[in-house]
Amino acid sequence: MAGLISLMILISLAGALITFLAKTREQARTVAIITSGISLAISLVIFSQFDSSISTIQFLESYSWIPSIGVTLKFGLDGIGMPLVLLSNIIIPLTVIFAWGETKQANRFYGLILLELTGVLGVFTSLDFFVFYIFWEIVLIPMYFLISIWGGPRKEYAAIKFFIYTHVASLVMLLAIFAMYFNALGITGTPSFDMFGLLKSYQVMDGDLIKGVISLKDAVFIGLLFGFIVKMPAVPFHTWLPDAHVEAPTAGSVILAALLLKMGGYGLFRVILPILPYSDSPSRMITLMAIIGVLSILYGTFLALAQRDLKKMVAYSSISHMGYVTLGAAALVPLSVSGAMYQQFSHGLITGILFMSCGVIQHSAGTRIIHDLGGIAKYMPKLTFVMLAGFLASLGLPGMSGFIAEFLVLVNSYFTLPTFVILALFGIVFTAGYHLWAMQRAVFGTYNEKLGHIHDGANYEIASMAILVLLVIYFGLNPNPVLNMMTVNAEQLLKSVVLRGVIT
Amino acid sequence: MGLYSYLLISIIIFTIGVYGIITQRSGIKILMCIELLLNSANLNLVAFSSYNGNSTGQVFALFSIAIAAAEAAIGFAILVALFRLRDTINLDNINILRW
Amino acid sequence: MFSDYAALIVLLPVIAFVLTLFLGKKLYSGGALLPIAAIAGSFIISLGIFFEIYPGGMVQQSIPWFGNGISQMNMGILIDPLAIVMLMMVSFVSLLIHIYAVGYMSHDPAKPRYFAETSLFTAAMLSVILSDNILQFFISWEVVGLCSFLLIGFWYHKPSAAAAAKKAFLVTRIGDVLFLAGIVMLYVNLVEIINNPANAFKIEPGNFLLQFKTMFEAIPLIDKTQLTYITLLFFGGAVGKSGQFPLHGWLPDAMEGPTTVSALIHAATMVTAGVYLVARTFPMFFATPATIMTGVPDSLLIVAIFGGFTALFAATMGLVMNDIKRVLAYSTVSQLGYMMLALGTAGAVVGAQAVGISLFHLVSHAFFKALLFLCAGSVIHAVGTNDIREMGGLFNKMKITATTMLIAALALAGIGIPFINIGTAGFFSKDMIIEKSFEFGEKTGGWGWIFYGFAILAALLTSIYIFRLWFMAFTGKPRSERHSHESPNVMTVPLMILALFALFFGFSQTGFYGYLEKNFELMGVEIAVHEEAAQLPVIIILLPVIVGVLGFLISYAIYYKRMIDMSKIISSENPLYKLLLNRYYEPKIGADLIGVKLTHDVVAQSGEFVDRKIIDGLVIDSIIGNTIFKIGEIIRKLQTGVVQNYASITILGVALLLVLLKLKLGGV
Amino acid sequence: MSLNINFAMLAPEILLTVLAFVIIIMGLLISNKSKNMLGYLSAAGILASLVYVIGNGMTEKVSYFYDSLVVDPLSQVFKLIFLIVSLIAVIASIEYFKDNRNQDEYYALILMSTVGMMVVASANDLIALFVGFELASMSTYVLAGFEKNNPSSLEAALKYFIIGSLSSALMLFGMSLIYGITSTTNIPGIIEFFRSAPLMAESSLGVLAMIFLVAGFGFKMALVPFHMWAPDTYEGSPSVVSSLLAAGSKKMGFVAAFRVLVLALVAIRADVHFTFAILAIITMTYGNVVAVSQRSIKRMLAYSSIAQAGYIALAFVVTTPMSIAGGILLALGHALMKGGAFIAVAVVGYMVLSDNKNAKNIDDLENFAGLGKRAPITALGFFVFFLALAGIPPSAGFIGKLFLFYSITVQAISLSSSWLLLVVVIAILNSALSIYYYARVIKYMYVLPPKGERIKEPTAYVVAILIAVIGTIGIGLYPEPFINMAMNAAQVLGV
Amino acid sequence: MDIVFIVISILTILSSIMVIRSSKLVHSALYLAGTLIGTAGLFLLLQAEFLAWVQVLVYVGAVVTLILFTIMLTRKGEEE
Repeated sequence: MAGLISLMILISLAGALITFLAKTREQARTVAIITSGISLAISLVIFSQFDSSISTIQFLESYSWIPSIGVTLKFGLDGIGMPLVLLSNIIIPLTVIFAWGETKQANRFYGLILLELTGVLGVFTSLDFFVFYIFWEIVLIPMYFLISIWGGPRKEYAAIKFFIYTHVASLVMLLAIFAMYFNALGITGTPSFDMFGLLKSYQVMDGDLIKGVISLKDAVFIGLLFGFIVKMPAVPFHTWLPDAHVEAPTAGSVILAALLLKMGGYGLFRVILPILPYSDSPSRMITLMAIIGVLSILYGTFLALAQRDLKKMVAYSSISHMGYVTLGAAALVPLSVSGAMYQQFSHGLITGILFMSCGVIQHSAGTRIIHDLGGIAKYMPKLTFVMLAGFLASLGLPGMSGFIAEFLVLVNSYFTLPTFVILALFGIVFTAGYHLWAMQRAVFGTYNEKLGHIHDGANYEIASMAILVLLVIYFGLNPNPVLNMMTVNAEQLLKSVVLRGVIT
Repeated sequence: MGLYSYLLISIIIFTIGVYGIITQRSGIKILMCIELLLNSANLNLVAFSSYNGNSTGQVFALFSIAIAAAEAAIGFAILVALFRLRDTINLDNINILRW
Repeated sequence: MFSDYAALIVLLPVIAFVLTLFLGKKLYSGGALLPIAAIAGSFIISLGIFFEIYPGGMVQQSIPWFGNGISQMNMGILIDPLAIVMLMMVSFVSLLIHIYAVGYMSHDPAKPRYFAETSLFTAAMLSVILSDNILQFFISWEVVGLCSFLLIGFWYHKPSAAAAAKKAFLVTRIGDVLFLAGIVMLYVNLVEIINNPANAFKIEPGNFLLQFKTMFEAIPLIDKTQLTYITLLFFGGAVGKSGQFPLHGWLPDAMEGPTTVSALIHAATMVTAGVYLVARTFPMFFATPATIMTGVPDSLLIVAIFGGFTALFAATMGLVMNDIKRVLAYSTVSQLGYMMLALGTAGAVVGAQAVGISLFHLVSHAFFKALLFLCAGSVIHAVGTNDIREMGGLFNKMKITATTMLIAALALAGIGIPFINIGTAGFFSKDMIIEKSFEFGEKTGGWGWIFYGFAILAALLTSIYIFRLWFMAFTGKPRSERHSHESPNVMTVPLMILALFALFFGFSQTGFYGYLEKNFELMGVEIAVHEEAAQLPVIIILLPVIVGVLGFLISYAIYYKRMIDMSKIISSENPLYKLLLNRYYEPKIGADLIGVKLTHDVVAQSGEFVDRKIIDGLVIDSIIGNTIFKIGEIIRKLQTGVVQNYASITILGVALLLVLLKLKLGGV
Repeated sequence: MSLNINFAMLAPEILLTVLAFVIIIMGLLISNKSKNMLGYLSAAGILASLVYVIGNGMTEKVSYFYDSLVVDPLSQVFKLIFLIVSLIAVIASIEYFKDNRNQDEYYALILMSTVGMMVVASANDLIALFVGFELASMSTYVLAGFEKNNPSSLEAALKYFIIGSLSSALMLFGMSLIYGITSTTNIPGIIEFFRSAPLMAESSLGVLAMIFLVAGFGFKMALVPFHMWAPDTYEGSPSVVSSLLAAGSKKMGFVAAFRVLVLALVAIRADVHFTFAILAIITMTYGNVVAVSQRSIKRMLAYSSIAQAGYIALAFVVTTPMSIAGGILLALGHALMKGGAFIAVAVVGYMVLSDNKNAKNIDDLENFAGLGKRAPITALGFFVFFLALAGIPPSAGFIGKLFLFYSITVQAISLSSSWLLLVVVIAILNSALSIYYYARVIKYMYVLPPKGERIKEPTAYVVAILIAVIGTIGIGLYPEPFINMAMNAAQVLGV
Repeated sequence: MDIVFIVISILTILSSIMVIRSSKLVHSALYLAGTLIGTAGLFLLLQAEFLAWVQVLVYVGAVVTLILFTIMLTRKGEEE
């Protein structure tokens, strides 16, 4: 069934355009939910027909686009992309449902959400670096608007910071792509941006970028890595994230954390890992990634502990959780890598709940500052229930998807990066600490009468969160449907690692 | 006389013109200085033409003279129009567009 | 037949959890009947399985879960003697507590939530017990922790309850992380052993990597130092869960939940999980090398040290607490210390029998401590306060409660008649531990005697504090105006049943030891059984009972006869009293100093400072952002609007080009 | 060459010249009222030329007038640019100069300036180049000051004129030196001469000539430090004229530079690359940094235009076919983006004036508040142009930057040259910085509340903006033919 | 020949200097005419007779006249 992927992307794009043109809020949200529903349905069809036992690209489709420089519209899915496509299609409809009550410029709002869907689907499915890059950039624009139109008090600062930060990173990545393209051109003589072709050509890249300072291979590697870890984001390139999250509207935060950050992680698996063993000094690169990963885990954790704003805390927790992705990828053990992939999938689901909770609280109580809240469980029992579930999932409670991911990462990374794993373990206590501390102060305890009478989250809000909770538990108990395909691909990815003797 | 004497004169006039453009305040004087510049270039062209032994330079100079005249006409027209509006052609005062 | 339905032991309460959570409001008594029926079902199945497998059978069922290749994880059931004993105890005690709760919680509007959570709690605990692999064990263990969090914070609108719930979760989490680290190390070791062809070790089909079976089989191949680390990390988990020093602080605070919850946590379920973990992995502890003290595996020695110290340490605090539940809480901590001590000392002396000894105390403790808590609940229910100073003279009003509590107290104090072996459950179980620690002292000599000292001193203190409690609550003049009355039958009947067990469970001692002794042989693990020690001196056999009676007498003298005026000792001037009343300043050091001051105020805030002020404020905003603005503002002033300046700059540009091109910068 | 030469390939120039005269004559004959039709007439003429240029092959090379004009892919590409820009400007002018008494002159001047630019694009001889240059310049001097009663417009014209004349003089001086050295004004002849006698290019005269030429072309390109006129002129001139200046006239500098510098001089002197690198870096940084603090949108666009010139000038830093093609693509893209953007500013001006007849600072940022609601198509236009200017795909701006950055990266890698790398890094940082001020306007348009009712956007503006939008996105989505075109054009230069 | 050249060139340069130095615009214009005529003389020396005449005609005859007109049109009091 070739063509399904492009159909999915086109439908979401068309839906976005129709939504923009919608006259009323009703029309806009109806179109949005239908479009994202269709997209979800298509992705489920793809998922059901997906053969998770093989690591090759499936549902491949390819159309010529700019032959003179070798750009083709090439889409396909494997075990790395499939779960993220699924995740995107789960998150977006739920976000639309969650934002069912949006009144401000509703047509644009839903349109931008659908545009985000288009962008991330493109990123996760395109197999041509050029196309990949285009989708990668397209994603920025709707998010910029989501933050700057529907955002909080410092939305302009946050939006522009987000935009510039990630744009610089993408440009650096683009340069690295150029270098690979140039290199491949020199070898094959035919221009091509084909992703796998370029990654393969990296193996035979040689020469220096600056003689005696940095080799071309290293430079390309670092350029690509930089592009991805800024997006993830990893310490110390993370400071755009808290601002963006705090100011973004809930739907924006959800999409940002659940999908946009995943693009960075996706890049690690799709691009970085295949070339890592062939870089000039794999061990140094591994150490670099491991340091970044663990630093993100610990730094994110401690910073989350220091936050007064609930949403900011959740934002820092994202940094911390994405650190596991980097760490797992750096460990280069099949299950640590698939654990890292699973962490992406799982974090996407979990963080949705967290940000939605923050949104409901903000909406209802008018503040997210933890010490201004207190005892809201009294009036918001339903929210408390789902929020607690989300927080527990986020702190890595077994039985929920986050645990499987973190367990796989920690256990398997210990083979190659024992010191880093021990450091990461150290953070787990504090992870639990800030989650529970926040819950205790904000949600439990005596009710802060200053808040006046507050009401529980609307049913549609609770419903979308509850669905996520169920998914988190489902994937915590039965990780196989997505984990298997990840593992197959992780093993495939690491064949060359073993071949090159990077790790024993 | 050698080529270089002509070039020298041309460069001297050119320099004077440039100096004038930088230092003068009256719009008219600046336009005169521009004429000086074009004139020096013409001198160059003619000198090279004679030195190189082909007439292309003279043709070029001819075009250049015609163009310089047209340019002068436009420049002075602008100045006059400006004077009508602003009552001055002192360029120091013509700076509503800045920064 | 029953063993085919072993999975239902866990699943029934889980189903009850879901149903109660969502439908509870519409059912009788907040849906209490669902969990009761479910747990009763679990109990019956456990009982059935017990009879099926007794005396030498096991139930093993396993299905693959996630992962692949050698790292295939599984979910499974392992019911061996160790597990079935625990299963029966947990489901039985939990059942009684649930029944009791129907009465105790009858006025609470949030009953559905309560019963749902306790049901899940029980399920998780049962799952801990019958896990056949360490991962599932850990997961269930964490769910137990979650449920304790939920239940302790059941009255979440009380700030103290919310804080206690958080503390419980966090402190046990410290242990959990150590446990997880142990699993990580174990996993890595196992995989490396399997991957090393020299070992010729492989997992049979149907078996999985992290199964206890595999672990035990691999023990000889695991590097000894690594094994010590792994077991100590496991023990770290146990320390957290079982409230051993220094992670004991959460347990007394956990009294913020309903009393039934305390009973569940402290008697039947959560806290025993730590002991169960050490018992479950006992072969690994036993296999650790003996480097600190000759003949004693390092890990067992450490278990003994922590257990013995905790037993005494907690008992001292039990002496001064005024909250009836806190006294019991410290008592629990102390008794758990005994169980650990048993595993450590007896393990060194008699090998695998130690598991039986420890477990026997665990089970008997479950009965009498559940009883104590339920009695305390009954009292609290009646008088409406937790403070024993405000109670008194309740004996006449609540005869059943008072009597059953007295039985429980006797059991806790270990009263019985030596030589003819008649006594309460505690008499059998605790005395055996004290004796084994004596044998340990004999075997090792030197400072090995300290364990006996711990044990016997703690026994004295135990007796004092529990009778102090009883006397203050039930005798003397009533100290409050409230009209108290006996609890309804739904509460007293479970009390009586438990009292029976507290009285008579001890007689199953021999059979119990015999049954559990073979536990690890069934798993195919040989544990060298030491020669039975020589006959103990009479005084050693008598001493536990003597200190028990002595404690009773002291309490009798002080709190019944009022022979000593305690008000002089109980004053804020007395540094020792202050130290004990402030719980050795553990909350201050733990929560305030380490938790808030160090972690939050110092580390986290300085991180925040770096992030906001340095990375963001200084580098991004000031240096990059503002500088660009400033430069922009300066440069735009170049654009003066005066055309001569423009011309000058143009000419300067020509000069610049002249410089650039003449300086021959090319080729740089 | 016999006299019965075939002028077919010069038909657009001839058509437009004739049209210019026809319009002037018609202007004398018809009433002021009916002069509005002249706009349509010129638009039709330009459109016809455009179709002709597109339709009549881009590959064959034909030369005219003793080899002083050539028609080759390079000239065709730039003619395309100039014609599109004029078309946009003329269509917008139909509204902008509606009911103006002097429309006839206006359109004639636009046509003449277009012809001048086209001559430059085709010029194969320094004389033709100079004449074309001056034709275009002088027409635009007048156009810039066309609002005779507006002091800003006249001041803009004056500054433009003075600096322009100075630059013309510099350029002429430079040309005279070249003529002196090579004794020919024919560009291939010059190239041939320098090829055979490279030492002459190294001589003081050669260097001087080069410098003067760079200064002359740099003026048109608005390269720092020859840019000083640009912000003032773009701000002061009528928006439609700014559009023509920024989008069209600027590219004239580039095509001249491609023709003369790349071939005649750059190829033989290595440090020219370095010089251009410095110029390019200074230009883009200056443009972007100063644009950040602007509140007048036209001025901001002017600085952005300077910055874009800096990017295009990267083409001279390495002078590979790829880089030239990139420069051409970005020039094409920039023509559409910047041309459209200035037209969009005209709509804002229209809007503000319809609110308040005596409004000052009509292009102030404040007036953009809520533009997305007040004038959705204009706002959409701005949005597309800005993102394209920032180099966000899929847009013409992205494709152009892609080629430029790529070509420099490649050169940096193959030469293992750290300073080239530095150039790319600076270009990237600039690109990021530019987002800041573009996004600020976007924010005003879509985030802030509108200050008035929704207006009806005049059709002429809408058409002009839509042409630019479609072009901008179209090139981004389907760049293939344009890439081929640019590559062919770069081939012509034979670098 | 040389002397003629030197004289003409000195006159040309001097008058071009005076274009800038003189305080009255009208004088400047006249000095400009002088420079241009001097240049025409140099053209003659370079055997570009036609161009010399064109120079005189166009520059002196048209441009300088234009300048003088402009000076009069824009005179408002005395320009410095």
